[in-house]
Amino acid sequence: MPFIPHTKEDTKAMLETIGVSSMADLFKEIPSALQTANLSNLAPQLNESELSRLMHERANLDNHLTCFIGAGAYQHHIPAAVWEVTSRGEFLTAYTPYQAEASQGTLQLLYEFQTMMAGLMALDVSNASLYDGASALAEAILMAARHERKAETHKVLLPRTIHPLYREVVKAIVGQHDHIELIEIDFDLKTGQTTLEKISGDRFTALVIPQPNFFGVLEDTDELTDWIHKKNGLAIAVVNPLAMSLLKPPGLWGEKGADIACGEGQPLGIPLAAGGPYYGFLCCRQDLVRQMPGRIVGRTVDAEGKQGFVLTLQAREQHIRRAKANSNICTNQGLLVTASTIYMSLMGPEGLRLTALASHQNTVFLQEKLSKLSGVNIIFNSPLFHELVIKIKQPVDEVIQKLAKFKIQAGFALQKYYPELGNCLLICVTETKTKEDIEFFTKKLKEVIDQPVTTRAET
Amino acid sequence: MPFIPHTKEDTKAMLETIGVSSMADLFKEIPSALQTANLSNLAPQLNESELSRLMHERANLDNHLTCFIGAGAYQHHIPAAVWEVTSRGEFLTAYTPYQAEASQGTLQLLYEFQTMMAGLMALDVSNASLYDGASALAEAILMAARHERKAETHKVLLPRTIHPLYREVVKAIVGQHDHIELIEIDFDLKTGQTTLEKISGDRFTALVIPQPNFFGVLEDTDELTDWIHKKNGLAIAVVNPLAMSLLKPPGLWGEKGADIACGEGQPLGIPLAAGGPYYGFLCCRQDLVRQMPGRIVGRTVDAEGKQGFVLTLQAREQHIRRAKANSNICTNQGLLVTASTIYMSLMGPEGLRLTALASHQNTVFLQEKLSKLSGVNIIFNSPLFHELVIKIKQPVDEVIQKLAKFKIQAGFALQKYYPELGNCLLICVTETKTKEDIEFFTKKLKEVIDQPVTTRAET
Amino acid sequence: MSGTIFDISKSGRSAKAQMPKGVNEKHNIPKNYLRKDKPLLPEVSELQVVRHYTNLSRKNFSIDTQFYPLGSCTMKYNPRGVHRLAFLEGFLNHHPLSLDENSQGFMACAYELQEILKVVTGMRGVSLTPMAGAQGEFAGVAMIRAYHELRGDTLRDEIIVPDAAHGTNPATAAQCGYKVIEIPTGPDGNVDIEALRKIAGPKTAGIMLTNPSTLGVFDQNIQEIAKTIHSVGGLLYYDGANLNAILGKVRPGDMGFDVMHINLHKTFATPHGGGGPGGGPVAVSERLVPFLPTPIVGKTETGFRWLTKEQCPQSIGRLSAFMGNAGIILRAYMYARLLGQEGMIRIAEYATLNANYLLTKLRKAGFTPAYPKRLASHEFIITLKNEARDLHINALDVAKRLLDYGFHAPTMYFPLLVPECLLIEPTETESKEVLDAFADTMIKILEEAKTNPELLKNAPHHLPVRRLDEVKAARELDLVYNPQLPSDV
Amino acid sequence: MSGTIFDISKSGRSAKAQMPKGVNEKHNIPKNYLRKDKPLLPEVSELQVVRHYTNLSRKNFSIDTQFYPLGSCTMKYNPRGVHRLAFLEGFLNHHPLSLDENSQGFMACAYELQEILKVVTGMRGVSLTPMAGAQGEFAGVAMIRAYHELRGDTLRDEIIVPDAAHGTNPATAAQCGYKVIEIPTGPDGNVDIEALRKIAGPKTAGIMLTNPSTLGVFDQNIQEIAKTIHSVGGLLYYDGANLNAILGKVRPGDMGFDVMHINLHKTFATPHGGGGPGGGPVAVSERLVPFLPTPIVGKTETGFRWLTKEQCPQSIGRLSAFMGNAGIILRAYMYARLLGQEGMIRIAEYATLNANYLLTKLRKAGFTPAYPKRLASHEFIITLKNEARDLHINALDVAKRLLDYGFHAPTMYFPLLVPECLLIEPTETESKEVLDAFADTMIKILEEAKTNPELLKNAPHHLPVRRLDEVKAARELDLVYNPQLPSDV
Ligand SMILES: Cc1ncc(COP(=O)(O)O)c(C=O)c1O
Ligand SMILES: Cc1ncc(COP(=O)(O)O)c(C=O)c1O
Repeated sequence: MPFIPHTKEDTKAMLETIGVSSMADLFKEIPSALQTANLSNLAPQLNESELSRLMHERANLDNHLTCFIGAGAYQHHIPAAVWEVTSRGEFLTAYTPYQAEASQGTLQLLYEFQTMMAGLMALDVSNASLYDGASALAEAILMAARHERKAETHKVLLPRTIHPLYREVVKAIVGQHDHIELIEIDFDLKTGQTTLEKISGDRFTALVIPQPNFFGVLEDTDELTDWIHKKNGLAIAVVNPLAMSLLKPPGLWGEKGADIACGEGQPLGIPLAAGGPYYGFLCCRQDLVRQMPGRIVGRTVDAEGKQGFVLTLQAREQHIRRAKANSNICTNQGLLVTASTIYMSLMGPEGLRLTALASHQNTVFLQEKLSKLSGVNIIFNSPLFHELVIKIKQPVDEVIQKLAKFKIQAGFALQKYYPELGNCLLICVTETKTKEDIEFFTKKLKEVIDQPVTTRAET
Repeated sequence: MPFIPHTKEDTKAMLETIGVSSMADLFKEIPSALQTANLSNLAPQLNESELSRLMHERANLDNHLTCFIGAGAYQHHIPAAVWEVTSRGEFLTAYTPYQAEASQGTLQLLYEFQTMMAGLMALDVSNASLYDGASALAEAILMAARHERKAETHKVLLPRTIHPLYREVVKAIVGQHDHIELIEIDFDLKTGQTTLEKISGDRFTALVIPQPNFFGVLEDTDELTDWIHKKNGLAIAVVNPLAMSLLKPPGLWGEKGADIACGEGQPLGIPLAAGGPYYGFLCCRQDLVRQMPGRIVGRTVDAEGKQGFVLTLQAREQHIRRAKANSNICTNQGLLVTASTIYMSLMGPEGLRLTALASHQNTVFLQEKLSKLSGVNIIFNSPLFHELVIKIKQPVDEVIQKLAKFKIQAGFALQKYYPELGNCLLICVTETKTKEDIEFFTKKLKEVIDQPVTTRAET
Repeated sequence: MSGTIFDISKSGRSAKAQMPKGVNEKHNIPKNYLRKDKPLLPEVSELQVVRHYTNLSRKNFSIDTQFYPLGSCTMKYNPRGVHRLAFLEGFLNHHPLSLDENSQGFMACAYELQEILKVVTGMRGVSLTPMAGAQGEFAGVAMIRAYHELRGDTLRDEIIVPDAAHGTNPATAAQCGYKVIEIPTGPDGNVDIEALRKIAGPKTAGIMLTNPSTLGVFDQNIQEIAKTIHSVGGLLYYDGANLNAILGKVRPGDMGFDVMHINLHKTFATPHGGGGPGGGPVAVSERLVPFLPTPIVGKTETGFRWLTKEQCPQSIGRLSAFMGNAGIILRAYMYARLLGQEGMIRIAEYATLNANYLLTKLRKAGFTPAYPKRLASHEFIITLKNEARDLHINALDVAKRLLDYGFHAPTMYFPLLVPECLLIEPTETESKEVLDAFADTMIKILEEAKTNPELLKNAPHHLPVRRLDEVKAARELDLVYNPQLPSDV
Repeated sequence: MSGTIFDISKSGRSAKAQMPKGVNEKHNIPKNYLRKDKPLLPEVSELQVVRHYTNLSRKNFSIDTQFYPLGSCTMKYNPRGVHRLAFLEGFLNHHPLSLDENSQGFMACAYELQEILKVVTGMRGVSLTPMAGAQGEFAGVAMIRAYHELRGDTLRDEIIVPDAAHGTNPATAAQCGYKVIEIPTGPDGNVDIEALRKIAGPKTAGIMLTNPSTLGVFDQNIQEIAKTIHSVGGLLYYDGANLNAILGKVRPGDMGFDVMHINLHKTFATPHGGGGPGGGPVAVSERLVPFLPTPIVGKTETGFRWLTKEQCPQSIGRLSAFMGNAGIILRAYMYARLLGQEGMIRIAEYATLNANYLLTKLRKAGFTPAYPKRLASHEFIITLKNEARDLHINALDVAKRLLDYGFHAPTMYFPLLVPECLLIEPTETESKEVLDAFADTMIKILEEAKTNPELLKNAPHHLPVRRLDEVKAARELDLVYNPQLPSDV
């Protein structure tokens, strides 16, 4: 019985104290017809040693290819101190800080996190996390709709330059709300930027503005922000938080700044880890704070006037407001926020900026290399951050598979989500890649695209 | 300047406070002729990210062969909790517990360790560690010599069944003491056990008794202990501490029990790690405690009568007794002891015994398999613990090299240290090996020894 | 020494060994796209960071350091080996958009966890993607809705929720566009079945229940409830937060539930991390399988593969950009393997044993159980309404005083219907000795309440801070550090 | 909650997930070789172990949690990345008797560390095997002895050691069979050179020095000392414990030393682990190279290989079964790589800056430096003899009171020749703010000494225990837990 500390004598003594004669008696209020669980199909029990061997084998299957995939999850250097400290039992095995006095560690850290995120976004306030970037965007949209209290229906503009998987999530979540209409807007095939040209109508609840967008392209966020503000809608920024150390932050976009900023916290010290756990962040202007979903920590004083931290504005939340709550979220992604807070502290403003800049420079370096290859087209002519779209002549899926043989994960094939971008590959280069890595990529790509095209059956 | 927190302004302000105008001024008392250090030959600075990449490459060079080498360092399952807790900053980055009140964590843990080791050895007391098993044996011998105060010279019997590298260490350390003579004793080529037959002389300071011995063979420790006690010498046990959960412990050997027990703590939760850090342990009868080297922790009370722990009997140590100290040891292997204490707590008496027994059973399983191979001879007919000596027809070094190609580390070649054991291989099987591992080993060994003998030049 | 990280920040300082190297100031970004100011992030050395956050961590209670009987939260031991193995580099460096053939290790674990969850819940289909219980609820209710809609059964706009339910239940129903109909609890802690019969009808899309309920008792009428709801065409949602109480004993599928979530961070011992991450897989009966959220791991002859929209066209869709909290899925899988069948069966038994033992000890010592005639499930409620009336101390005071003695407080003031309540869940990984010590402390505190109530009123005394002013926090919002304002260092 | 692990042990309990499986009771071992009793080891659950030792750890001061200005111990930041990378499985699972071709990764690091240490010490040969400073000393003095013996110079039986020396110096000399001749320190903190001239002679095998000395000052006559010793045929041993003071500035080889050790756990920032492990590589000048202890890593065209007895026949031999504290060697190597040339040079500068800054602040506040006319090296001494005389508080009281304020105490009562001394070593990784806070606290304590001396006398007040009775500990030896005796739980 792993993890159960009872000796036989304990069990006996405890049953006696309770005044029953067997374990089964403890379940006697449960209709016996229901006590039918049969677990004999479960895989056999392993001890830690056996488990370790199994997991090593499995981890080795998902092995160490050089990763040029980005598309919403980015490989960056994570200082060892981040997870060493985050993994301390006191952070790792605490619950949500309901007993504030016994949770000052987590609470103060969350307050510091809120400060850092608000700072990065140049907005007034931040919550203490949501599940991930995609669901954070959904919550941001719901928040905008709540803000626009009087309206019966809400139109939200969702550019196609937003991560296609985020858009799927938004549809699944916001789609439950019949009074919110999601309207996709297109992008310019030359620039890769969102274009407002074809939009008709006048009243919009919000425009979602990505920076950088899914193609790695930088949007003209000033223009987009001012546009939606002129329509009396809210500007919802969905940004790579690391990039905000280098790029103009949402709070400073356009004349009045974006109203809400959200996104995926993963680039800030969270490992790729097969897709999660990551965390979503959400910041906004002060006057929107009561529309925010999720936990928020505030600074206060104790009975002796000493500084302390508590969960605050709980009247927005499900455990108080129940059906009227802003959101149903309860458990969030606290541990990831812990890691991110430590990460941001270690990197500081300069470390983040240099990481962003190095990633950008590496991407530009790859761009230069690839632009010299015949058969490779750099399709967008806009400034980029650390991702890049190329178009080749071969079926992209095949090229990806072939490069995998050289231990290169080449990138993300766009065709499935953007039929107009057939044979297009989205490549990401972060600061973790050396000049040699990039040159090796270029060389192998050239080799592969110089081969005659094969059919899928052969690979 | 990694790890230095000073800003330019700090440095300036601090120099001003001191009243000097430059860093160089701080060194002005040092003759300038000496200020010549030239470090330009140092390899270039790496950041943690670059270092991580380099170390991953290097770690992969020393890679994952299935390890059948024992010979003093043993691969066992180590519960993850052991090093997770041991690596907590409060254990990892504390100094020797000089300020007892600020070091109760380490001190209480050491007291618990002493209890566990004394318990395992069935002796009265334990110290808080020495460097490693080999140097612990040297200290044990010096301790025996100190105990025999009146004698001018000391004869210590050192069986050849003791680890040959331990014997080298003993020679290097004890060899500095001109008044101690080390006398090697031989072993029986049939049994692999120490034999007292050829010993002449009557007065001996001590006999060192291994259990199991270097060949994995079990010695008749009762007989050896009683023999040396009849000669009025001390019995010094050098044992595998894990084995003591299964085998008769030193304190119960013979009629009176061994007087001192020492050995290598590595099997108790310490990874192989290229040979260290491990730790040496040392236990003895109560009346020898003042001859012990190394730190010892005692339980006491605080000013309010509450239990607490301190370093005690410090008058044995160099910082008090200086030239008259029992030993020059200062820093010991505290962190390893921390890990071992947690390891022993997790395994408990039953876990240790099952680990020892499983290792034994696996070794016996291999023995049975190998005994059926033609060309393989099991050379000793004594009971064994978890190591085994075989003799083959091929040069052992070559066989080892060939098996390495199948990712098997086959064992330790005995010839270099035991010329009479040419073509003999010492193999260890711990509980970490599965039936399949052992069968694979057998199969590959058979393949290799069935090949025609090659000359070294070819391999 | 307890200032914020910003209080030790100084311009120009950094953790040098972490700085990217060889970066110059060259870039291709137009000037008006660039950031001009330096964001308010700390500028500190590596030692400062390690020391600051190490010391902060020491201000937390946690399972690794304390008994943490927080009802409804299942704060059991989180095996360290599981945490460590989830950090194997093969998993950590694995990009979620890798090719399936480069993801077989993770996918094997996820697939097997899907199968394990089917076995222990008695359900037919599982999706692991929801990232916490509440998202599992969302997925579940969305599936209920999709189910009715697909059948053209579109007039159902009500979800029934007991008054004892966790806040996420009504909140979820509302987020999915449903009206929430609250149903009362009877004096025995069971749902008022008569009331239910009256409420259930053609507008009923479903009911959300947990059983045993958050009142710590098993609803003996569950089969009757299921019949009632099913007979009006509604579906039953099982809130899996209390699964620990019945794991290996009773299966929600057998009770008649159609859909449920499992809180991996409770029943499957994944660490709660001071607020998350969690994991909220959903399990469903046959008829809801087509609606499961994606991605799901499928098994083919050549290996595991992701099933998404294409393969599951009726799916309610995707709830996270990638695969939910993949690392939590890994950990839950490992925990299940460490338990095996025997270990799994023992969970409910020992969790229930511990709860009933502690309940018995407290009752004998004079505490008032909320449902004195009932056995406890894996948790139980005591109400301090008598103490509040007679001694003028309340549940909050007792909770805060417990902290002084090194015990985390039980859940307070939830469920809402029991006045001055403490919801106590010891879990199966705590020893008899710990329960005895906790009971002794409760008795001691009761004694203090009589002889020296100020000790409770002013508690905690021995924590990093004294009792905190929550009203001020909400009135004078201070949510981010302002370098211009004085801070209490 | 602070009983020992044995106090929570109970027969029949265990951490089940750790138990080997499939073991039966079969064995080939004769009965009289077997153990019959169950050894006194704790029988506890995994959670009990994790909680017990986690909570124990919280009773320690450490660098990660506190300023730790323990003189002579160089308690600087231990980079976490280095610790983590030393745990890579390729290193951890590497058997020390592996083939050289399977050990190239570790050997490359060890070889490069040997080279780095040569550069920074100005020496010609290095052996990494000694496992701490004291074992390095042992190796060094054994080499001195081997050197003289090989030349037939066998009458030398004295080693000179300053009165300020660390205890390991005389202890080592004695362990190597030498008579220890103590030499006094002058009022300026330098070795009394006149006395030295008198003592040095044909019986002098060598002198053991550290420079800067444990008095925190650099001996300006070092060249003269070297000349004196060399001229009588003796050799100079450098105790590298204080290398942090001069790293990158001055090299022992250039000062005239023949042999030295380096404390990797001080200067090279490997964690001290609450007592170890350390690393004490020895570095030697040309003439001692043949005597270096083995193994050493050599470099050939085909890769790195171990050099042992066969290749180094004059070696003093082997000091550990395998390769000393290999993991510490790895860590020191990594630390050196993180520093590089620039970082290395900055060490001595900032360590010295911090020491002199703190000395200045304390002096200005009225504390008495032991050597008021001297600059501090990386550490310095204040003496509280005046305070002891006037206020009847001593160095111990101040040290214990510092603990109350969350600072680890400096080294007390060492070196022995300075009465009521505190040896203070801030190290380069501490910030000005920390030094200021420490100085302010010292000033506050001095104030308390005047106004409320009992606060100091009875300190510490806020630690897990009050002042401990060391006399009782030594008189009524209690070195192992006795389950028969009552324990304070
Ligand atoms: C009964 C109950 N239901 C639902 C939830 C929500 O689960 P989560 O916090 O994982 O979203 C909880 C968690 O506290 C709970 O206790
Ligand atoms: C001056 C001095 N010499 C020698 C030593 C001994 O070094 P170690 O503890 O590594 O054996 C020390 C350590 O405290 C020291 O400070």
